[in-house]
Amino acid sequence: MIALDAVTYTYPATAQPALREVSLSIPDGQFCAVIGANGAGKSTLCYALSGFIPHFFRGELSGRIRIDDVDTQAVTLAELVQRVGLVFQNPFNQMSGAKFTVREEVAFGLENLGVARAEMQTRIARTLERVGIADLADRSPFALSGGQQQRVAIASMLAMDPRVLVLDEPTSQLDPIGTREVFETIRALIEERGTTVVLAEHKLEWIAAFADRLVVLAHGRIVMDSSPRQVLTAPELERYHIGVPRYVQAARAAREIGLWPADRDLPVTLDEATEGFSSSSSLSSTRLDLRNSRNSGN
Amino acid sequence: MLIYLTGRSGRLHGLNPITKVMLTLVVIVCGFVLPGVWATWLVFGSIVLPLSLWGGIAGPLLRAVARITLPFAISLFVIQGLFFPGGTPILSLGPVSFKAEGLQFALLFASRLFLLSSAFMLLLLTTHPGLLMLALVQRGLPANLAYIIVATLQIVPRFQARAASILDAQRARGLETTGSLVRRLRAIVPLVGPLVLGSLVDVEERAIAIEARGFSLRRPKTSLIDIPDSRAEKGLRRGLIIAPVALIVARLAGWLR
Amino acid sequence: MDVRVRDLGYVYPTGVEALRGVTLDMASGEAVAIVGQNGAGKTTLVKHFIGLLRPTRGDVRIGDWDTRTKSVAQLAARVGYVFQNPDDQLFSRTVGQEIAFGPRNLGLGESEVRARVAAALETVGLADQVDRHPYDLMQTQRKFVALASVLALDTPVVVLDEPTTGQDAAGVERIGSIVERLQAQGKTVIAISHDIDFCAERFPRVVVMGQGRVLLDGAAGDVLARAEVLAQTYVEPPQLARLALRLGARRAPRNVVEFLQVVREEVPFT
Amino acid sequence: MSFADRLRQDFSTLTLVLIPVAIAINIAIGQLIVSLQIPIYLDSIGTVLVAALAGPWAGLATGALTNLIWGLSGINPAYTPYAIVAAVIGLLAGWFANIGWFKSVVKVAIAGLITGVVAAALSAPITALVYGGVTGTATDVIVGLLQSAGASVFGAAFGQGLVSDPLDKLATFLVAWAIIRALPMRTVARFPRAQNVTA
Repeated sequence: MIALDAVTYTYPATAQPALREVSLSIPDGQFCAVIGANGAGKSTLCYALSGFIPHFFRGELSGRIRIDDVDTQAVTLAELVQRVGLVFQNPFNQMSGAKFTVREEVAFGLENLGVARAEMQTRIARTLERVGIADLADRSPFALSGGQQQRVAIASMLAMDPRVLVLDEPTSQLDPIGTREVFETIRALIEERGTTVVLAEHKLEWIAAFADRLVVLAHGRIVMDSSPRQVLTAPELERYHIGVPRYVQAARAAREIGLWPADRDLPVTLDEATEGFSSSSSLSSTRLDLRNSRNSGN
Repeated sequence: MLIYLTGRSGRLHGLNPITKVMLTLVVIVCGFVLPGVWATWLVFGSIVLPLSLWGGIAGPLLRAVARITLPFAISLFVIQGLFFPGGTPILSLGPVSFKAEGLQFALLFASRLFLLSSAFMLLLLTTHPGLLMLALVQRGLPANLAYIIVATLQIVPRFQARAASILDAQRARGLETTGSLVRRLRAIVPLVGPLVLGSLVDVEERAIAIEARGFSLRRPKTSLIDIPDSRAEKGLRRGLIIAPVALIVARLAGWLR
Repeated sequence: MDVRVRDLGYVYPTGVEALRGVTLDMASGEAVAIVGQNGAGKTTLVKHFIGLLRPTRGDVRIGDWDTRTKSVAQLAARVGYVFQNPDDQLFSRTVGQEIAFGPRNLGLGESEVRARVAAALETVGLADQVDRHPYDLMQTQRKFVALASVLALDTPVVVLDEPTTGQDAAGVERIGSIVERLQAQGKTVIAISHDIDFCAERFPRVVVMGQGRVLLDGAAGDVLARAEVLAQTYVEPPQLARLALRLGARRAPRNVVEFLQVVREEVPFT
Repeated sequence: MSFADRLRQDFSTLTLVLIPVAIAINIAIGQLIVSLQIPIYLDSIGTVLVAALAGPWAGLATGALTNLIWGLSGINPAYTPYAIVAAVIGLLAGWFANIGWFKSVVKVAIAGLITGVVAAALSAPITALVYGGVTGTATDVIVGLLQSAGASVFGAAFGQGLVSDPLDKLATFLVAWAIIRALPMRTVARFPRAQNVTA
């Protein structure tokens, strides 16, 4: 359970707050995505949730941030890391530099926590398996691709067994394969362990397919907070410069000319779009195509 | 940036790093305490060379040692051979002459350098630095110090890779990096600048990354890797302490001249 | 300016054969997107355009110049290359100085340099940041500084390596309009990108590379419909194309307007 | 503030991440200068940077570890015996920063010259005892000249150091100072002794 209560935060030596009156409550096991233009406060929110604000960045914080009823300002950063894991954009900068193999890299956090060796070995094996990089265990973390490194970063956090995982644009520097790897890892994680996930992202297509909830930030404020479907199909989305999913754009334009049923919800995923467009089609051959191609894509 | 050689069989790799550190220190102490050129070569021939053969690294070791000591040796023989204070001339070259004492002095120091670097190389070529640091931490070296050393060893190759991308990026903006000295000097700032600035700015994010992994938790750390240490090795190390101590005592007492 | 690549082969000193006979012609006023998985040879190919790599076999011509006979600094007057990571080039204390670096290297006069800096900053929307420290900007803004520093060279050929990485919708939109503007000015614009939606929407021509070869080359609408070939190099058709293809279309629409057209023409409705 | 607290503050996580970068800068620029055949070392820029940003003790650690790493990495183990000199350079640079000498270019230059003289004095016995008075570089000619003029091995080594070290440390301090000026304020402000380098 994460609870932000009227959080306003200003970085040192800046005039404008980066977060303004942000109140947000995320129940256990929810996958909450955060979108917003660059500079809207996504990273700041991620740092606030993981305790780096105010502990590392200092600056001025008002309001309260609680993780499972622990006030993040009342405990040290070191205590918080056992509750909240943080993954961010740059895969390279997340490698500790203290280790020579992926296995040891994942162990780094566990060693700091003082986990016993046998327990460590079990956790590492399990985590590497879950994230799908068991075959990389003996490679150098620095010899991997960005997508692989990002999964090592995620594994390093998961091994520490946090109840909350915060990810700040983890796929922005990755290619489509790397992006898919990261999203599938997150999905598996939520299904298997009920981890609470907060994800800042630009890739609307993926958010639509995976997230439970979508929060929109603009100028440090929460301006929308609802299901991905409701947010992504809302007319006011355009105001916040985060783009509109292509399927929504296409269906909206199609509705104008009668190609999309007026009473049908706008689609946010490929499947919904396919279904909607083919429902207004008369040819059964199209439906047949649809059934055949159903298993490809997402 | 690792000169550690893997894939070479040989029991030397499997020894506890502390044993090898002590071995290196013993060799160095012996080389400097024992008088005369003969002693340094005796120590090399009786300890370093056999061990490097046993460890299967004699070739790389000799190459590395030659690379390190050659510039010094040349300087020593030329400078000290020619300009050593006083001494007996044995070969005249115009206004200057090689002197016997100078050449002896040069030979002694060149030999010591050779021994010193070969002892270091014996350790470095057969000991993974990660394991070495871990072993030292387990014997009381502050973990933060070990972190700094290991992190440095990983950053230097990354620096080299980034330097190559920076070189490409600046040349693509019309920077000339070859030609006259002035031109090359002018290229230093655009080439070194992004490397230094970028890596210093990155420090913040990298600090966040290790903090998020509990780096500054103040509790006893554990270790994934277990370093084997046999009873025999423990005994060997005790023996290794005795040798240099005995030598130093002997030297101070004036038994060795 | 025309870029002509003839049977280009390149083997890295490590022995990796990155290009296995690439032939391509790109003309003035053309905007070409190069797509393909990592390691397909995209970056290796475009590095030849500015002489950072020299052909193992075949040749590359930029206008009437054979790249083998020109230095990188000379080629920089004809080819502007925007690298993926802006931090590989930033070293100045202000955005303005950073952008002036390239034009000064070309030996331009101070007033001309100032004019070019101002114009480039205007184009990327950072005119009000000219005196800021580049590192006080966000990484996505630094990417625009790097882009501006190359635009200021005013080269007839512009190469963009992953220009949209990390950008938000507004940033992607701006880069797209810069591409179209450069194209309208008669420049040859070549981009490498994993952002396939961006490629479809902004680049009339798409080249698909895989394992050092050109797998497909042609109009975006035709190339991006070939899902089975794209899959060989781990590229998915753009979102609207995927939808259209599922609905039975044979062409890949590049944007919403084309999508509606394709649906009306190729998918029968009541 | 107690000395232990001061140390804890100086050696923040940020400093611990900074030091490896600084050592890498020392090594990278040191190697570059060697390859360009320029007759100075410039291999302690990172040390001076750390000393100015994180205090004399962090500077001391950076200097000492740099020379250790030269050896551990196998790039140039011959530098390792000079670890003491490198440590003192870091210490002195930190002290000069503490008394406010990193706020004007003139004082930075003087601090560099003084540090250079100290470095020469400390290097000489090591050069004499470990390396027989030579450094394996072009400046060894000076050693030869001084010895032929009657200087001892130690005296000649010191003389050689006096010719190269003050100039080298002057350049080193100035480059480090220029780097700090070139850093964004936001980054500088994060370090424990930021007030030593900001007006």
